[in-house]
Amino acid sequence: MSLHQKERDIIVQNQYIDNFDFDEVEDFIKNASKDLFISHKFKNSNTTLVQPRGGFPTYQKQFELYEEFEKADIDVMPLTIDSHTRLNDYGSAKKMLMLSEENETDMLNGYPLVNHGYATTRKMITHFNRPVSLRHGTPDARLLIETALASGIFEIEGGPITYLLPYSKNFPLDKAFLYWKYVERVCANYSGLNEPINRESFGPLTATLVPPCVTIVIQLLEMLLSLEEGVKSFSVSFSQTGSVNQDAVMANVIREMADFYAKKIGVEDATINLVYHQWMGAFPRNKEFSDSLINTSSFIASLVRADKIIIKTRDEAFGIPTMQCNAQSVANTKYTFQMLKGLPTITDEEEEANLTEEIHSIMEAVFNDSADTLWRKVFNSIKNGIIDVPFSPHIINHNAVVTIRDEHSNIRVIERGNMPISDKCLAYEKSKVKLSKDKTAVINKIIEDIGVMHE
Amino acid sequence: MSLHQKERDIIVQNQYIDNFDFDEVEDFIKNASKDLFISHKFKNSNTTLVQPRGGFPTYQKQFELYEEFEKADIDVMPLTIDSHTRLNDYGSAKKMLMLSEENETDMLNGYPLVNHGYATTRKMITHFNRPVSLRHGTPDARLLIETALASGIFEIEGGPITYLLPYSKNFPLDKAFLYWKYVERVCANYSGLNEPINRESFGPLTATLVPPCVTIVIQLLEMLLSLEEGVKSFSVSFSQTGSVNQDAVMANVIREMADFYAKKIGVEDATINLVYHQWMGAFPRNKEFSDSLINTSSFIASLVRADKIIIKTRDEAFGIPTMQCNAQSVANTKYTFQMLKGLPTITDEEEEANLTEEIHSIMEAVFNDSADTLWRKVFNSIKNGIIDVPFSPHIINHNAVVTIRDEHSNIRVIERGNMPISDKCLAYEKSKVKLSKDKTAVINKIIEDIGVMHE
Amino acid sequence: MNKKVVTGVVGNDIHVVANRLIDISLQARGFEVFNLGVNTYLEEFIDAVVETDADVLLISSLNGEAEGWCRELQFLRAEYELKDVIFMIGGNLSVGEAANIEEIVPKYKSYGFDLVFHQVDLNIGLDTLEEFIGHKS
Amino acid sequence: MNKKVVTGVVGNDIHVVANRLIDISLQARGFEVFNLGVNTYLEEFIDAVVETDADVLLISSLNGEAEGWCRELQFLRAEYELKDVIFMIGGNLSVGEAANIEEIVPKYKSYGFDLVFHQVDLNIGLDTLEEFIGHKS
Ligand code: B12
Ligand code: B12
Repeated sequence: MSLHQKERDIIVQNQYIDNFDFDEVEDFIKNASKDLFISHKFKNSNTTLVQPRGGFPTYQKQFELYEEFEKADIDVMPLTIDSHTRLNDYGSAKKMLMLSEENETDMLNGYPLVNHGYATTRKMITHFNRPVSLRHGTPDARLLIETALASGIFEIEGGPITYLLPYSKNFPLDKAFLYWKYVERVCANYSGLNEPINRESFGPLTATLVPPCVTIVIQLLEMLLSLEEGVKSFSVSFSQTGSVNQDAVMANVIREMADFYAKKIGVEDATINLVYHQWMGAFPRNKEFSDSLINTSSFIASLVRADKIIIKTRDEAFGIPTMQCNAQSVANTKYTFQMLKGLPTITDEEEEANLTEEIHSIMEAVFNDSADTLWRKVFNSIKNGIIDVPFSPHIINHNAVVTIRDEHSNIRVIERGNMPISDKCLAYEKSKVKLSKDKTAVINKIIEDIGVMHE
Repeated sequence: MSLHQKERDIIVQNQYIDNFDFDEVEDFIKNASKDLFISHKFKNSNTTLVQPRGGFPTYQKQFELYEEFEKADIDVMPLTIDSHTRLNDYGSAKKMLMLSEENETDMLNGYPLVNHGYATTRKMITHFNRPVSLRHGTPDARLLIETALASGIFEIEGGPITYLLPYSKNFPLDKAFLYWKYVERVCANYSGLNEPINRESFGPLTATLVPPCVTIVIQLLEMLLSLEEGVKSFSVSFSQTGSVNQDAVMANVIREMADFYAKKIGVEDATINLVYHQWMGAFPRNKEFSDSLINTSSFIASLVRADKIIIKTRDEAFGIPTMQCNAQSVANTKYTFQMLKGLPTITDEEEEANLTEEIHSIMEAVFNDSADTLWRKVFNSIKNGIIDVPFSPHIINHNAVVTIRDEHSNIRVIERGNMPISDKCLAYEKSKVKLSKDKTAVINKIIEDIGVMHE
Repeated sequence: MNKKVVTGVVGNDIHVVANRLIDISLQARGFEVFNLGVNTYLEEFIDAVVETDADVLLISSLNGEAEGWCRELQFLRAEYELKDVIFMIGGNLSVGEAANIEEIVPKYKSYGFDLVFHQVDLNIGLDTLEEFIGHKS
Repeated sequence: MNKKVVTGVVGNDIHVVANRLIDISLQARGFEVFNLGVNTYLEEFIDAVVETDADVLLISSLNGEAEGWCRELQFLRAEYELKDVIFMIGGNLSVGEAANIEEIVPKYKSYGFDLVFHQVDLNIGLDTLEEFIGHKS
């Protein structure tokens, strides 16, 4: 038995799950309906697929949510996991699930997948027969992903960097890399049986003034770590920046760079898709304006020809949306995509060249790190600030990069910290902003920039 | 006394109005606040101005509407006139106004400006101190426009073609040209006193599959007829076509052509602005989707850098909107414009060249007509189908042009009728559509194309 | 023999698009069509029905004016003895958004219409018309 | 002498943006700030207040978890004899959209908070804090 299989056997020996029949799971995946695979759907559609967020504790309520979504003709169903499960605390999840079932109030902020188990969950997934995307934020997602795949969930979001730097204060980053390596391998192993399993990175990160070069570098690195293990279908993503042009520039560059770096490590047979997140930062408190913002995001997703969009709701500033509100958002977005026609192609050579150069500089510095494996090189690069995510709550993050919006709302780097972008590129970025010398003026500008979508 | 002044004196001798003091009016305009002039506002703003539609019978209700609009920080106030006034039937308007005042129900579908008179109306206009745009649809608008200008309404929408071909079945077109000539001259006369009076053409026409070349030719001709009389501030307009790219192409070409033809008749000192109408065709019956459509229109207006947008409401498919619904639309659009940043510039050389060529061909044919004045040339050109507006209800219209949408929803000419566009241009347009040989299939496609924004 | 239909848009209403589609659709369904177009007054409709010996009068109204124009229909119908003609109206039959949407159909029926369609798709209306004709004969 | 404030985000909440702004704003207003950052448990807050002899404890909560974490505050407050410390909380204090928005402030006051701000802008909160301090001294 391989080391990997040994690890698998240990992981699934858990008092909270019944039993795990790997042969049966393999059989299920081999014969599963193609409609469950987003990789298949990507291949056969030429519009932007629509995916909301959503997870409820009980089977019943999750089923009702899916019914609502089905009525709105959703393309990709979400399964959001509760936070106890994310911390591998299946005991609390179990207790809260029982309370939720008894009292008909939600005592969990998501679906406790491990506790429900794959036999049960698979019934729901196959019933609706649409692709499901797993959203969690778990550093050690090994058991969770085994359960998801066995349930018929063939898209797994996250990654060692994107699910850690925005979501955690002190979970050890090196451990996250290893746990995710396991996830990639499981996904890769299953990918030969039927359509490939899709992995998706979480490009929004902290959704707060993250410069395009940082987002894209992290997307590329998570992609490479995944392809290295044999994954054949991968989605890179980013969220609305606040400038239409910067979104277009990012889309063009990320597509080109994904191709370039996949080839660079010798992978030619993987499919890379682009996912666009509707505005992930602070929302306006006026729900009408939130609708406008959401629709504007959809328009941009169409303009940049994203393969999938992940949507928000008009309740974003207030709290977790109701099922109906969520389904309404799906319907609105589908309507917009359907009626929005004759989209022009946008390119901006100067901006694209600058961004490309920044990305190559950072990627080169990562590859030049002296460590032996890619994940260790990336680990070191984060630790020493070669990769630096603004507003990350994680203690390992360097926090030296400073960004600000220019007059067209493009996010610009004004302090590079340890990020190895060239003097020329930095000068280009800085040339776009008229910066006050006064430090409080700069701080006020940053506060304003965070609230850029407020009414 | 000039012939023109004699005509003016006759027009204002009307049993429904008290008296008309031209000296007082001149004085008022000379000293009027610059904020009442949209020509002034255009000069001093660098965003797209927002204007809704709206008119109620009583002074009180119109005032309340303006209060609602003011709260939404509207840029340009509308004054929509009732249909009795449009037909110069001031007697019925008076009766219905009285009934509306007594019963507090609206017995008119707009504001009967002539009956209210300029002394009263001016109070309201100067109170709010924002530019007001007059929307009517009247072939003989001479008294109406005298009253509007005297009230402080310094933007007059309409024109002999654009207010006739979509709005009338059999009003004589030649008379309309003469009545509008009067309007242009009054506007021109007042334009030297303070900021210029703005005239605006109604580009949407029937809002149903009108090809870009027809819209633009008509815009140019109404502009020329106006500039000929001395108007110094003119707005050309068009409405959302259904294809983002076609909108961008139209915006680029109309701007260029307006410049070109103004110069051609020797006018160099007039300011031409561009107005964009949100989708003017059939709306979806789902109000959420209407909101999405409206927001999408706003996005396009920003993309094409329109100087002003005329907006719709979520109630469009149902009936005349409430004040609140209307004001909400203003607020939403203002929010979208404010947060939408970093807009790229869109150009499409091939499409622009084709459209330009079509326009020059038609304009040339109009100019080559043997009549002595421009308005007579235009009259003849409409009569013989050189200019042909699809779905016009007017008996003079030729109705031989057939248009259809291509796969990107661009409106394409497939039958040119008498429209003198070259074989080359027609071939270009037809090359874009895969047309079925079957006649009912074509009809079904046209029906589908009219309902292109339906859910 | 083909059934004859007189159609048009009532009052000062100039919304012509539906009218063009109605013309095409009626013909496609095998009716003989007399289309008076937009901006047609009730008397003109009645004259045309008498003159053509029509089986159906199909009125459209989009701009909300219909109520003002159609109140006298019952009276004209009696006067001209048009008992066997099917009177039909459709489009947008109220000004503004109808507060009491259930009242619209009964109201127009009381004016003398046999078939009333407020914000109903044309094809549904024409299907119903054909059914109605079937029942009558 | 500058007033001392201990601040941070309570529970498993990792929304850090407001926390960074609070840090900057408090300093700009002349407070001495001890920022424990995100993902801080109630006991850690109390420890820090005792250790630094703080005048104010300013807790943020954005992800809706606050209620679960703050019920024991009254108890801790008594145990550590923190009568004179101002306890303040703000952010998004309910899960989902609060059905009974008026009940939120009284509820948190009953847990032992002096100042409670649900979906209220930071600057309004800090203005109120300064006023409150003014009244006390
Ligand atoms: C295009 C349009 C115009 C164009 C018309 C061009 C032309 N000559 O045809 C222009 C811009 C010129 C115009 C002008 C006006 N319009 Co207009 N217009 C519209 C709009 C956007 C679409 C109409 C359309 O063509 N639809 C496509 C066709 C195919 O659909 P349809 O007309 O709805 O018909 C369908 C059904 O109703 C049905 N149907 C129709 N007749 C019948 C009959 C039967 C028996 C059956 C079964 C079914 C049926 O079949 C059709 C297909 O399903 C509508 C709003 C909307 N619906 O989105 C407003 C609308 C009809 N207009 C309106 C108004 C008020 C006006 C104006 C008075 C506005 C103004 N102040 O300037 C003017 C003046 C018109 C006049 N004198 O009548 C109002 C009517 C308000 C009301 N009922 O309360 C509407 C609803 C807009 C609004 N919300 O304010 N308009
Ligand atoms: C950006 C964001 C994220 C980023 C956070 C990055 C980071 N590390 O900071 C990411 C994408 C990682 C994220 C993750 C999650 N998020 Co989040 N997130 C947001 C979002 C969009 C903006 C938050 C923000 O930065 N605002 C800008 C700052 C400046 O404003 P603010 O935080 O609102 O604070 C203001 C006031 O509240 C006030 N304030 C704050 N504290 C205090 C204290 C006092 C005393 C006073 C007076 C005022 C005050 O001052 C600030 C300025 O005015 C909000 C929704 C929104 N508001 O639009 C959701 C939101 C807060 N997130 C939410 C959720 C549920 C989550 C997740 C659990 C989602 C998931 N299932 O993955 C995770 C996990 C997080 C965890 N473990 O806690 C929910 C909370 C739901 C609820 N309360 O019912 C929200 C409301 C979204 C929603 N509608 O579902 N999120």
